[in-house]
Amino acid sequence: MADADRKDTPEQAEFRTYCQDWLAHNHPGKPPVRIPLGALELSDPKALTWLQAWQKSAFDAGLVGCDYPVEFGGGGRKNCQTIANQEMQRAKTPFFPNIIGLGMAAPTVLFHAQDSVKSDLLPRLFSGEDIWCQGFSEPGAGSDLANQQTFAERRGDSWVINGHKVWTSLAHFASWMILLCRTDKSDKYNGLSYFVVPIQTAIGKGVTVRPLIKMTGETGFNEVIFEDLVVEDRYRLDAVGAGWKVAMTTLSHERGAGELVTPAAGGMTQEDTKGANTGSPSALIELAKNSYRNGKTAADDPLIRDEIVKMMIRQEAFRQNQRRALVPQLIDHPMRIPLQNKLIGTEFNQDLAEIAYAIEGPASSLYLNDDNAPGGGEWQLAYMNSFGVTIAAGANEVQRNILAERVLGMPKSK
Amino acid sequence: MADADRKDTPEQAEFRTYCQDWLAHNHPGKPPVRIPLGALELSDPKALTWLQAWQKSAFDAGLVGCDYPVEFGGGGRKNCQTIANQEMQRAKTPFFPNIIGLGMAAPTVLFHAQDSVKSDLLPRLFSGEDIWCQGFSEPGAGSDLANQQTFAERRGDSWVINGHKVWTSLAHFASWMILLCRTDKSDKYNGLSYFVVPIQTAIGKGVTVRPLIKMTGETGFNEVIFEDLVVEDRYRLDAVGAGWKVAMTTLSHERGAGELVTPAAGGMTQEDTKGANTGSPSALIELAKNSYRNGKTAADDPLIRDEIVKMMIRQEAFRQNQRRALVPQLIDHPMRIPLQNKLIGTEFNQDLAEIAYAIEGPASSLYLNDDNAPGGGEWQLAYMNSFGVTIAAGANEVQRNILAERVLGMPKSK
Amino acid sequence: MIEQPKNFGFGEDETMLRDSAAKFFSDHCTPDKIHRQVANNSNIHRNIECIWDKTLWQQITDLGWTAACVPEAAGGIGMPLVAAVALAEEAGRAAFPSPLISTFNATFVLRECQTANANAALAEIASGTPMTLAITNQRGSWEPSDTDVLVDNGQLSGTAWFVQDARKAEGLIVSARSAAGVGLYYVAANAAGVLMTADGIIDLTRDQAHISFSGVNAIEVAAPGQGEIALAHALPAIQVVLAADMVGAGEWLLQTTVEYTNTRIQFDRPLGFFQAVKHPLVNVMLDIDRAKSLAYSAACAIDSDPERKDWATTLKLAHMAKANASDMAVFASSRAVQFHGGIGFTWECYVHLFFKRQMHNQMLFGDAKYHRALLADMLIGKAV
Amino acid sequence: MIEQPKNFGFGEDETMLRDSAAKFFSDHCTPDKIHRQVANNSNIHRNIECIWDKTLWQQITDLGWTAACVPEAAGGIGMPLVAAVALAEEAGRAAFPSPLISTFNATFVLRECQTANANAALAEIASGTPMTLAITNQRGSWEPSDTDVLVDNGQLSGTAWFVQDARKAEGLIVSARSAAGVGLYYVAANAAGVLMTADGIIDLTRDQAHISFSGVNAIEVAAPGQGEIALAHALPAIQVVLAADMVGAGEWLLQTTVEYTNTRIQFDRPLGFFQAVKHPLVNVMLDIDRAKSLAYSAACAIDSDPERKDWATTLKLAHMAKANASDMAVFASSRAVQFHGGIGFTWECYVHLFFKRQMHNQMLFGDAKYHRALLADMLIGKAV
Repeated sequence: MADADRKDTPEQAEFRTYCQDWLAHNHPGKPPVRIPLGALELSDPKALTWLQAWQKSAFDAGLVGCDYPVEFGGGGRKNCQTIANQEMQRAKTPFFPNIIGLGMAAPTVLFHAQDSVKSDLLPRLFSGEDIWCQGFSEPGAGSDLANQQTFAERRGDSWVINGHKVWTSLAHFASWMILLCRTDKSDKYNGLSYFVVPIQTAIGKGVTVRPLIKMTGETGFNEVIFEDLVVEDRYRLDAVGAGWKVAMTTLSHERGAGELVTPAAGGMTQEDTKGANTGSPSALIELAKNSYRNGKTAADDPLIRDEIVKMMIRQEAFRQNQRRALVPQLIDHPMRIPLQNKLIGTEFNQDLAEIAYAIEGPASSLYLNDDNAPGGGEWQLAYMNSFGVTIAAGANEVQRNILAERVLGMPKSK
Repeated sequence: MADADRKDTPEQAEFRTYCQDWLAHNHPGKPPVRIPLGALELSDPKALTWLQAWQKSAFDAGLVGCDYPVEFGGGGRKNCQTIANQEMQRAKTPFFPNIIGLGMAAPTVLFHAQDSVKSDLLPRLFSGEDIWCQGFSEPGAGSDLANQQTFAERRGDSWVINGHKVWTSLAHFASWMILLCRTDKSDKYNGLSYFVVPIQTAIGKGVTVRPLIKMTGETGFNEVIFEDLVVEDRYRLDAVGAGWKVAMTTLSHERGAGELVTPAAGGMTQEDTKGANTGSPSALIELAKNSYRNGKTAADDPLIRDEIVKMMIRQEAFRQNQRRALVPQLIDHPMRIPLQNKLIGTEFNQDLAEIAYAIEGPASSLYLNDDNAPGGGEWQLAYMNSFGVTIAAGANEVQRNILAERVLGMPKSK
Repeated sequence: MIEQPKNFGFGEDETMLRDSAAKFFSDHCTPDKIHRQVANNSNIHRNIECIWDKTLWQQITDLGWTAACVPEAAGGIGMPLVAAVALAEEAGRAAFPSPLISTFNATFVLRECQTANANAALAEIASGTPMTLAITNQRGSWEPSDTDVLVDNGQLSGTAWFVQDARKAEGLIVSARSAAGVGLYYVAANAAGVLMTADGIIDLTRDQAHISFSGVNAIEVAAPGQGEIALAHALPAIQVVLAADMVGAGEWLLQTTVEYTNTRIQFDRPLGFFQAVKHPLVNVMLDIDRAKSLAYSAACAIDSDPERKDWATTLKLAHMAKANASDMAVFASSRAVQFHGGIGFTWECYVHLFFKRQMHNQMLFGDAKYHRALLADMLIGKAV
Repeated sequence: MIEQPKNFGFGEDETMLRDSAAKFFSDHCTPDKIHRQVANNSNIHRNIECIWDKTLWQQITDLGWTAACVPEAAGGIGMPLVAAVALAEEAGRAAFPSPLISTFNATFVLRECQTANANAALAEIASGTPMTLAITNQRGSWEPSDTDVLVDNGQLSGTAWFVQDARKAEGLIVSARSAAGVGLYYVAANAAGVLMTADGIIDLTRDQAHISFSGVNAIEVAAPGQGEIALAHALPAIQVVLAADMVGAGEWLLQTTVEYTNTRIQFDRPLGFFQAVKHPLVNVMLDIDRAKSLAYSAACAIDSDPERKDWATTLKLAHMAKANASDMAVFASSRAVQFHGGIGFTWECYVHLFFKRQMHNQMLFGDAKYHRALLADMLIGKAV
């Protein structure tokens, strides 16, 4: 992205300087506990609390929600979130813990909720005081998202919700959930409605959260069971039956194809987070220079070198794609690049982590609980976790359908 | 196959010795003209005539049709064709020109034609005096073979055929064609019937053969147009409406999954054929040792070396697959390996030839008409021709469906 | 060209042994049972455990599995390598947690030593003593000449790394260097001066450790200075048995994923309807069949050529088998998790047992790139 | 870090130039017209021809394409490299048979020479004289230091290989070695002692030759001994323009294949319904977008850094662009033929024009493996 941040508008330039100054004096410093690779891997409450404090300080300083209206807790600026994001990256800050809130809930609430709900919920969402989770996936509704069975039944001025959600990351920490569910069994797509529902305050009163354990041994995502949860009608987003349309707002922002840029910090290095730095080819080079395959330095193996370079090319191409996506005269279809991002990003991380096995040789057998594990065993953790994302939010097979159908105009596969 | 030819039955052992002796004295020697890689690439009549003479001498000696009944021109032996094939390979003989006759027409005629037709047609098929072609593909019936539009209409004791066949290899040399066509428009599969029809004698009398030019610039396959061609009913194979069943006999033998082993010679080396030797990784090694990439010997490039070794592994695995396919206690599904062969073989040749481009560097730009072309430009010719086979006879996409559905028991994709 | 049987040497005995193994595992060692046994604690930072069922071990000893490839002269059954391959394939298909593969590997090395001490160790194996090899250095070298252990008049000092099933083994076969070259030594796992440090590994069906030796009295099992060559002669068998384990595990992953995608409905169709699912699974099948045929042919080559007259062919086929099986193992595991969707990503789904075993298998005794590089030098000639 | 414009430097002028080029090709240079022109004779053993439309060349000269990247000081328009990239992309999309790319390459080299002689040659280019580079030896080396041509007091002797569009060019820029090092020389294509031997190449939209020089009088265009460095400085631009050509051709292959598979019915459905067709075509799109973004960024880096303050970034991006585009070119071509089915395999289908141009493009000035190996040395450090 390094290139795209040149030639700012006056407002952007002024704001950039402000961010730089603020970050110079308000970087949270090193965390007291190990911070995982991303918010979805959060399982240690201490890590969460520390990250929430960081998000709040950034929000108070105006670096979160910059482009949102002032009346809903935003900064009221124009195209400035991207500036804040760039500077936070450059300052190597920690990430924000409320990733689902910022990336999916906020834009959906902004575009589809009534104003009183916006002003009630968005400020604490931006500050990270409220963590949000996403109630989309169900046992029978994975890639086939519209196959929702969770049912909301109207009772006067409120709704009674029953059903079963799975793979809900962060539910064990969440105050609120964005919920897609069914209000009409007779119509697959037009029978869906969209709500924001309380979780923490409703536990034991219609909401049960059960942790699921990943193949990595980590917790982090959950089953959420609704039994007669009562929700006020004001928490419905958009019309009854418009749930699918609202969900598209959520998903387009998740795919980085939405109108609003998601507030995103990050860039903190491995040493600083006491955790992994497994997201980049340069980390792989580092690993290769310090690992042995069959007694020889892995970084000298021509096949390993070629694998790493392939990843560096993909990384640079991804950056330059994002840069090009902002130049109208250089893109023929507005969704062509944005709709690629989820696919490319998740497969990039999977392929990157897989190369670490070849680099580490027999030491690739070692895990986080072994002091001799190269890179602390984080590469193996990252490889296994990478499947969480190639599967989730519309498996990548579905992403390819979407690209073929929406961008290339090929016939629907279903 | 080198291993599989051990531990013969007594009949096999005796026949093997006979083949070895005969080949020692009757090898046709070097051809007077360039011989292409395979029969389907035949375009020079001189090459054809020379190859027909070779096939006839092998037939007269009993090396062709060994396992077919004596009354139809066969050898009446048991599992001896594979012995003859092995010895002809070892003796580095030319291939047989009547490949479609031997590989597809012969078994189909044997299992489905009336005896008089068998004794009329099979001897000259085995001897190569009659070249055969296959009339399956149509403009609208490629991978979807059952979508035949060519129509045979009953007129008393004969049939009148109208329609349009494409990609028919060898039609310009063929005396006979195996023809799949429609006799009932109301039923896609049960509306098909199967005939053997004359080509050469019928040209101008209901048959027109037009050459198609391949992307390589070669001729070799054709369009065949039928306009009121009259065919006697005795040339119908099996019942009216049983065409699809009969076609399966043809295709299973084409895929190497049939009851009868196809008579196949070959093994002649590049120098001897004055033509290409582009079918093997060892030829690729030869090329790499004599080619330069960016000024350096290609065989020293670690990436090239790895590519070549991958192909050698695939080659050896293919051999050992064939060996294992004959051992009942080592295969769980009888079709699992035979149905893989077309897929594996054609993609092997494609990938093999593609590597040659990397090996040859800028000299990969040179074609058959350039004296400086490494390997005579045959690798580039082979690469382009490889698409003919990954597309033909059920594109490899269809082959994968067949394997998934028949062997793995997955749901049909159509 | 050495004569080889068409059937790879899978005669009645070998086939019967394989079928009985398959039955044994379906009776006593189903995935759910193993999962309850080795995956009962999902905590990453749990104590490093070594969980296995010793009674099962006793039973397979009684069935003669450990004795199968021990020469008759040393009190074994003297079956060909394909017998061990058949057992390893079934063990892989069951993700069997046991020192079986390690004990086979020790067997293959001891068989090459041709000494009274080696035969004594083989006799122990035949009677059911689990053993393993301690022949790898900290840099993960698979070369027989590389060891960090030194020997000085009969006493071992130094550390061996990446020792498989170390805490299940009662006997260790250690490679150690002296002026005479690399030798091979037998050490009881509980001998004085042996310090075993368990590794925290991902594979739940194995244990692994690094073992330091401080002045440990050892019995030399190979003729002085002949250890390196004995190891070199045993490596192809070791590679082939690992390939067979991967083939078995790969087949389980394939069949289980096919069953899941045939029943899981999305978009009103079974997942298996979609070519994006079905074609990759076909590719997995192609890879498995290649690896299987190569493993059988390599084992058969070893069995058919006891004097190593055509050793180059044996080496070639063994390298090919391990290279192909390793790539298959990674691919089959990755597709199994992907096509199982969310459920395949959970601890409760058995897929991760096989995924983790395969990722361990694929690197053990060299991954695919390593073996292909050796093949390149053999088949193309060393690069200048 | 050098400042770069967000839009890669695609300002109004560059965009207008690109759009006018697109219109020009759709008006004057459609695939059917090109096919009739360069593919009218399919005979493999036909005489080696050099077919191109000189009137089109005159028109694009009048449109200022050859002058676009010639510095104003030398009578050109002095547009940035992205202008040439835009033109090359459209030329590739049209499989345009012309010496345009070769003349660009000559331009990039001459621009680096900074001599009166070089400027004179540039002026000729600006006014429409097609030129090409003769800088490659028989072993196909792309290193500026490698040439088989020697120079002895102003006279060239030796042979240059793989000269692109040789028989269309009127001027040759030749690299030749003397005691002073590698120099660059201008020679008229028809000068005495120049013997051009046409190569029989597969690409129907180009011509190629090897050229032998026997005592040919030549004008030195680079300062003595500075030819090698001038070539080195021009290589990134050359690689990027080739990448752009591949991007354009790749896009044509993608769109044409999508259209075909959307209309071709098999199994009662358009081919494009099947994921076995759809997903590979999506992968082609991903590859094209990567190559495109990398090509633009590399061109922009060159334009933004005339003093080569951050030359390493320029080199990196140019290698990445060529590597990525070369792999894409092979993949896009292969899928286009495969998914066109039988018809795509025929001479009459236009796909082969682009297939053959792409296979030629991908190796020109180094294939993907070559550029990745250079990147490895840059980004990882040389292997010991």
